[in-house]
Amino acid sequence: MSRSRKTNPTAYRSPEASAFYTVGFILLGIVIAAFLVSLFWTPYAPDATDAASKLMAPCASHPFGTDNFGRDVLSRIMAASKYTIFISVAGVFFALLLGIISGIPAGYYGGITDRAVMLLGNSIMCFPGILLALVAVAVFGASVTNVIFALGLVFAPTFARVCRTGTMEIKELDYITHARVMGVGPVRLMTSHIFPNLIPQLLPATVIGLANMTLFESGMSYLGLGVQPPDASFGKMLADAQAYITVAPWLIVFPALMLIFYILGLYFISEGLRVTLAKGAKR
Amino acid sequence: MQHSVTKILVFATASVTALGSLAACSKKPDDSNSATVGITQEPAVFDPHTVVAAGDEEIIYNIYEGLLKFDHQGTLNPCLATEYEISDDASVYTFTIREGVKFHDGSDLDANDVVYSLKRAAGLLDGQDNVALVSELDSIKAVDVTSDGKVQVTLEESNTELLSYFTTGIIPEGYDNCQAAPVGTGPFKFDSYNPGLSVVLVKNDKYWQNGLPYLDKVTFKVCADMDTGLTELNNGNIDIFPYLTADRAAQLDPAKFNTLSNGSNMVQIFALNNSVKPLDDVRVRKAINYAVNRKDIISVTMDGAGVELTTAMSPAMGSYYDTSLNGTFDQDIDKAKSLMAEAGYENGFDITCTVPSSYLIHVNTAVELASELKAIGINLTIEQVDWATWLETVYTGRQYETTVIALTSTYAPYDVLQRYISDSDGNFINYNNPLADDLLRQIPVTTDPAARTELYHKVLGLLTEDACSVYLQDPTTITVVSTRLEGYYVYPMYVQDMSTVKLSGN
Amino acid sequence: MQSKARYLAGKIIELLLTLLVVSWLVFAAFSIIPGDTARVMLGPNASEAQVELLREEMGLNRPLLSRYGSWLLGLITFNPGTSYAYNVGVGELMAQRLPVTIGMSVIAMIMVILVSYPLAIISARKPGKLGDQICSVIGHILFAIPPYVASLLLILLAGSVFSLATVGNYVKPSEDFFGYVGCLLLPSFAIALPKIAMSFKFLRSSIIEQRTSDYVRTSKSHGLSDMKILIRHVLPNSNVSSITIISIILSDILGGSLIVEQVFNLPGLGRLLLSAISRRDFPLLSGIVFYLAFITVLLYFISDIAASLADPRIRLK
Amino acid sequence: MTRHIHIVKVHHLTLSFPTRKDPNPKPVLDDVDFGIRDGEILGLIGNSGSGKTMTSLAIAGLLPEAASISSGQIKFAGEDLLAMTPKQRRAMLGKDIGMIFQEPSTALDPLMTVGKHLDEVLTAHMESPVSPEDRHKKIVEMLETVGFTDADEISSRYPHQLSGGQRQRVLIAGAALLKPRLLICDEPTSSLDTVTTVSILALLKELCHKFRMTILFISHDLSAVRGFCDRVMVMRDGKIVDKDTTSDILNNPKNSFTAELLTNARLDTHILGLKPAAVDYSKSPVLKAENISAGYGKSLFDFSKRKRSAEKPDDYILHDVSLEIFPDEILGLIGGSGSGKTTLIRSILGLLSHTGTVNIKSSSIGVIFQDPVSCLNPAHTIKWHMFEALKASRKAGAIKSSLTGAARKAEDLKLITAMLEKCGLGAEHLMRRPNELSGGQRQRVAIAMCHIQEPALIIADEPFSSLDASSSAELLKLMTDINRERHTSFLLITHNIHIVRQVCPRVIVMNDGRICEEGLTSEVLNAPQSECTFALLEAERLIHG
Repeated sequence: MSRSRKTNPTAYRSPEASAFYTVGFILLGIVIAAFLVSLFWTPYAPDATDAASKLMAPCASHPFGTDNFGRDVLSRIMAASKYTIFISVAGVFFALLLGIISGIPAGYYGGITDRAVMLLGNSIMCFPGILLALVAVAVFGASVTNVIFALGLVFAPTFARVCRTGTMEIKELDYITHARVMGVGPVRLMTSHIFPNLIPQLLPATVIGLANMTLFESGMSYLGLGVQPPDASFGKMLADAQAYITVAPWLIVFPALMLIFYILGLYFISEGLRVTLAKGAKR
Repeated sequence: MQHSVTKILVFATASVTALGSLAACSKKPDDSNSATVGITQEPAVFDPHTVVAAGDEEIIYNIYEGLLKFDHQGTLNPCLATEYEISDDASVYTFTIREGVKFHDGSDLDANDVVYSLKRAAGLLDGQDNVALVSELDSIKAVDVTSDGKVQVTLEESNTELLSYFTTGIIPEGYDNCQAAPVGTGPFKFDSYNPGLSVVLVKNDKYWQNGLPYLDKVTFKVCADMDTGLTELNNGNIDIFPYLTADRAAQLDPAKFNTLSNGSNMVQIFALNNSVKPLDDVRVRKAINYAVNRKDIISVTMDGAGVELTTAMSPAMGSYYDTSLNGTFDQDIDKAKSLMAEAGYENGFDITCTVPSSYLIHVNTAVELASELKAIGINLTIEQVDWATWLETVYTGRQYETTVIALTSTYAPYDVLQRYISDSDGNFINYNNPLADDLLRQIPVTTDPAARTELYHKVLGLLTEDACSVYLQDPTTITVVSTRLEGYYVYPMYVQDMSTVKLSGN
Repeated sequence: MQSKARYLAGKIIELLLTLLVVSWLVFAAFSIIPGDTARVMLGPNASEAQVELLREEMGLNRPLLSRYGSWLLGLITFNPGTSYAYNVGVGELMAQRLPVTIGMSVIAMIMVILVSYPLAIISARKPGKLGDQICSVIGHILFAIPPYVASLLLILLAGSVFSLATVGNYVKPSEDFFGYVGCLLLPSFAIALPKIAMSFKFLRSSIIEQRTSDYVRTSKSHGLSDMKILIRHVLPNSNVSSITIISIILSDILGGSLIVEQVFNLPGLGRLLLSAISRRDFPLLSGIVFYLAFITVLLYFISDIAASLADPRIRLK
Repeated sequence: MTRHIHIVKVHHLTLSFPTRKDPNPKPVLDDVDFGIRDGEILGLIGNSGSGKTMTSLAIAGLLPEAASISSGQIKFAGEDLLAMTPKQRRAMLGKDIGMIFQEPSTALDPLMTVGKHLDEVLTAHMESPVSPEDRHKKIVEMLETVGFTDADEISSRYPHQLSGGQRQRVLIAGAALLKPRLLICDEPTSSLDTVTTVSILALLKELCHKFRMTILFISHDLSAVRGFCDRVMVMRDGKIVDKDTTSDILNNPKNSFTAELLTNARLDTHILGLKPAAVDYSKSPVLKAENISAGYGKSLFDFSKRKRSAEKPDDYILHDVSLEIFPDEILGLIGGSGSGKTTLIRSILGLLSHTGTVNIKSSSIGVIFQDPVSCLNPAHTIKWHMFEALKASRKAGAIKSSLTGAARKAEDLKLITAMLEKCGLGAEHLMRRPNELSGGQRQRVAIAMCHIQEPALIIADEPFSSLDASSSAELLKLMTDINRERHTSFLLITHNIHIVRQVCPRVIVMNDGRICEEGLTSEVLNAPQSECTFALLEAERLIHG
């Protein structure tokens, strides 16, 4: 415990973590750049069809080729990144919100509150993979909003668990006891004493959640239960491309690459965060 | 330790590869006297009178036969009836029943079976409350056996157009278990149904047409969609796959597969609900018609394999089709724009297109339409719904703005057009023109063929003039048949006739 | 002994409670669905009287609670009603499809264990060395490839490079068991890939953690060989922590197979589920959803019990 | 085997951790040269990072893979250890060289019974097959030797079913099972409480004589070698800086570093002259707790257990405890681990449900906890902490303020700065976060937070246990200052008798959930009446002198 150390532990970088961050941010950056540019400009309108130039291989005018409608694949990929990013961010936000408002009180109060929240969470987690999201969308109809709510619901228990376990650990710590003895009320304890200390645990979980959410979303779009045409999404583009797997492989390669870039980028960043936080905790 | 661990790894990898090669050798050439047909719709109904979906019709065409039967050229031929007579006022139809025909259960076909079947279809049996199972046969008043063993059908009013509905399947008298155990007189007998997988039919040895069928067994295998069908074809799991698009068919090895095509006699329609704003304005509807490029739609959805339509009938209908209407709505964006402006929509409007998600061609058409309509400022949002919802909200409920669908029909021209009568059940576009109603009502009671043709032309002219919807194309049916088979004919209807199919060279 | 029995009893109560909540969730989801089931079944041409008749027959007019009761009873007796679309019992339909889904899951799980264990053991021997780093990077990449994308790539690879027919040639286990296993290999592999990565990553770090633990040091000071320490201490301890992960992986595999079946056109539960979704076949849909959840709950239950058997500490908690 | 004077001889050993980037790093062991005489107990003392553990690992042959010995020799009974193959060295471990480690809680495989652990040692070094019965007999015998009366039952237990002291005994049994000639003990007692420490040391000494073993005893704490080691070596930065008999090292150190270590370890010299406030026992007490009994709650669904606990008060940790704290008083509370001290204060603070009554003559009680790492919220700055304390006490109505808004905020800030200043922390600490402060500073912040609420009583639960001697002394000075100036009472829980002697006029001794002795410090400590007080004092005396 030296007095001179002023660095925040989360700012500590190991070479391993920096490698993860560098690769992660480059991969993620490609997708985010595509998204940002697509807000203002795409080479062609993403859903403008052109029967005359369909299924063109990559060339100067269409660097990533065209699909069976003659739509520019590059433009569509750029437009698709918008949905991928939007759905994952909105879905994770919703899941986080649910997770936090259920997980912290469950961990804090324990007892019946905890039992009830965990029972509900476990029950939701008992639906394997994307089953619950598929069913929810099947029941309420396929739309971007429904996908976000369905995936948010599916992912909420994960965050609730993180919050609950974290809260259970933190509430036993002396500074919480101290605050309780000082007379701080439970709501304030949970919001400003406990919650800020959960952030280091929630951060990697959130990043991983973004990646997993994208996996699920693209899977649902692949099955036709996600983003609806003519809007582009990576999953739907891949599903449509399957018919042309031998004649037009570029229809698979580019969306698949972008999708993998996004997920992989997030994984690497979360891995970096994990290393950093572990090192930070050790110090 | 490292050594032994490496060994485990090598073993693990080796066992995975060994199993992998098993997968490769499981495929062997098929030389049995059977054929597998790929279908994309789950078969659900095997009752010839309650069948609704075209996909079910495909299969049961081989199990049941009617008094009459279409051939692949669309000609109506005698089948279980050897001949028929229509009274002058077209209100009484009399059929002579073929002799020597046996049902799959071994019983002989007689007039009573026909009477039972027709009554059942027309809802005339006790306890049916007069609700026709086959709605077109609702107009039948009575079915009787005449003294000389013929079957006499009496109608409530004259109808010259009813003949093609006597293709309705005939089942044994009193039989009511067609759903679970279909019994008919067709070339194939029902063997088994594995939900979600396949329907198996076997040869009817006692089929009344000598020498037919050739095959011992026909399997209808459910493929999730056209693309799985394509891969299954490539893998040799199925021999016949109908309803491919041209570009997909082109991917197949021509040495292994023959590609057959035929007009489908379908009318693909971009249906506009005539009773919602702004589609109630004929100028808007015309503008949309002018904005659409039918050639591009055919190119995108069918890879060019389709016939452009400007009116409610396919040119395959021969003389009933009015060739003078060709080219009425060739794409003309300027004209479309000025029509929009005239109607007060120079800035366009937003509109929704509700399409059944299970039909890729319609979804794709909607995608192309959305892109084309942007040119005149119309912002088309696509809403995909499942088939059941589509039927409920669009077709029956008529709660929609636009949709894309294909209207199938038999070869009866009246079948094609009667839906445009304003109070018809099938008038889901809410077309309402008293003049057209009047003309359409005259058709069944007009016995002179030339006058009837004239009436048809007038109706088609009216529909085009009112631009009641956007008629897009008659998509060509492309069927791919393995070269190990021959004798397959593409029907202009939604059926698979397997009776004439045989192994090549036999 | 008594604590073990009490632990088991507690777990069983938890299992039943979870199943009850799962059944509520499923039933609630399918009770608030828009659309008239009877109308959907009969199609557009049916009269209102016919629809009403069917509604009565199907018990759709009964109060919610009584419908839930009979539905739950059906589930418990493995007779959860009749599919609207197929007119066949839901149980029978699922039994037909189960071999594909279960077979794929089992094969995928075997692959995960066969590949990830040896790799993790080798990787964890020299953490940070080149071999370990290559394995880890490949692991991360595999982790990021969605199973259906992996399937597409595998189909492309198998078809173009090895000219293997991979799609849709399903063989029933009763006809040809090896053919059955063979046709499920590639799809299982596609599902297994990311899970191999996941299990590798977990096992590797768990083994590394165990290897540096104090009791391994104790065993070393007792003069035990590395191999003995690995087999007697490191692996059993990392297995205890892997049991939970393995049950999660199994559940993920089950979920993943639902999509991959679609890509490979295999007649499994996933395709049944999708067709039930597209045809709004709710008895079938609710049956599949409940039983899949049931299998998962059971998996978690078994893994809890297994963990408690393997780890003496859990029984006392 | 022939007997040598030195069982282990380390010749000029130099050891480092070279990496690719830095092939010649600063050596971890620099020219270490010493011998361990056969049959002696040699102490090896040094701060963490001084290389004492590396030395022992080098002898045992358990060095990390990255370590590289650049020069030197290690001889064990005349044989060159470094020339041996790994297999030969492994054969010696457990048989000729035994080892025990610091953390008994994790040093046993949680999935294995005690018997299996010991059996492993036997089977690993078996030359000819021995029947399981014989092995079991040997194991039970050994367990009895290390002090288990129910050895047969212990051998079938899992590690989690044992206490820390018991685990350490099991580890000793494992290490001594084959009667090795050398036993290396790496801080074997530093995670145990004083009473247990004394008994473990006694056991080691006994074994040393019984099996004629040599012991290398490693510790960071110079006082621990008192009365245990024959000779002591002191290490610093990889070098041996001092080497002498124990009494010489402890009583007149020749080396300046040794002397420094020695003074640092002795708190008593730092705290002479601290004076607490005078107490008037006629005043009414600040806190009056009567008949407190408490236990830990059972889970909600565990009906069976709950019923039983109602019937069996034995489940309680605290039995019928009553105490009073008077104004201005610093009340000392001592007792071994598990005696219920922490449960008592949790009950007093209302954090635990209990029976009996607690009357507090104050709007708030302040608390200072043992662990300076977790006593402050790592997510927030010191300023936030102070404001939070101020806000909480305002809410409780302890401090009234007429000001509002920005003015009040400025006023508060002034108050906070002054309070921190008083506790020895400058204004520059305001914006720091807890992890940027040292342990002593954090405890000061904790005191400041208590203090700003102006409580009549502050409960301090072992506030010194993780601080070094000088920080402890400063903290203690601050506490007595507050006590004198603000008339704040303290309940001071500690195991350090010196502190109690110095600052507490009155002391309470707890054992097994009950108060076993209570009275004026001078009387209780000088003439203990109860056995547990006596044991406690005796252990303290042995360890800390």
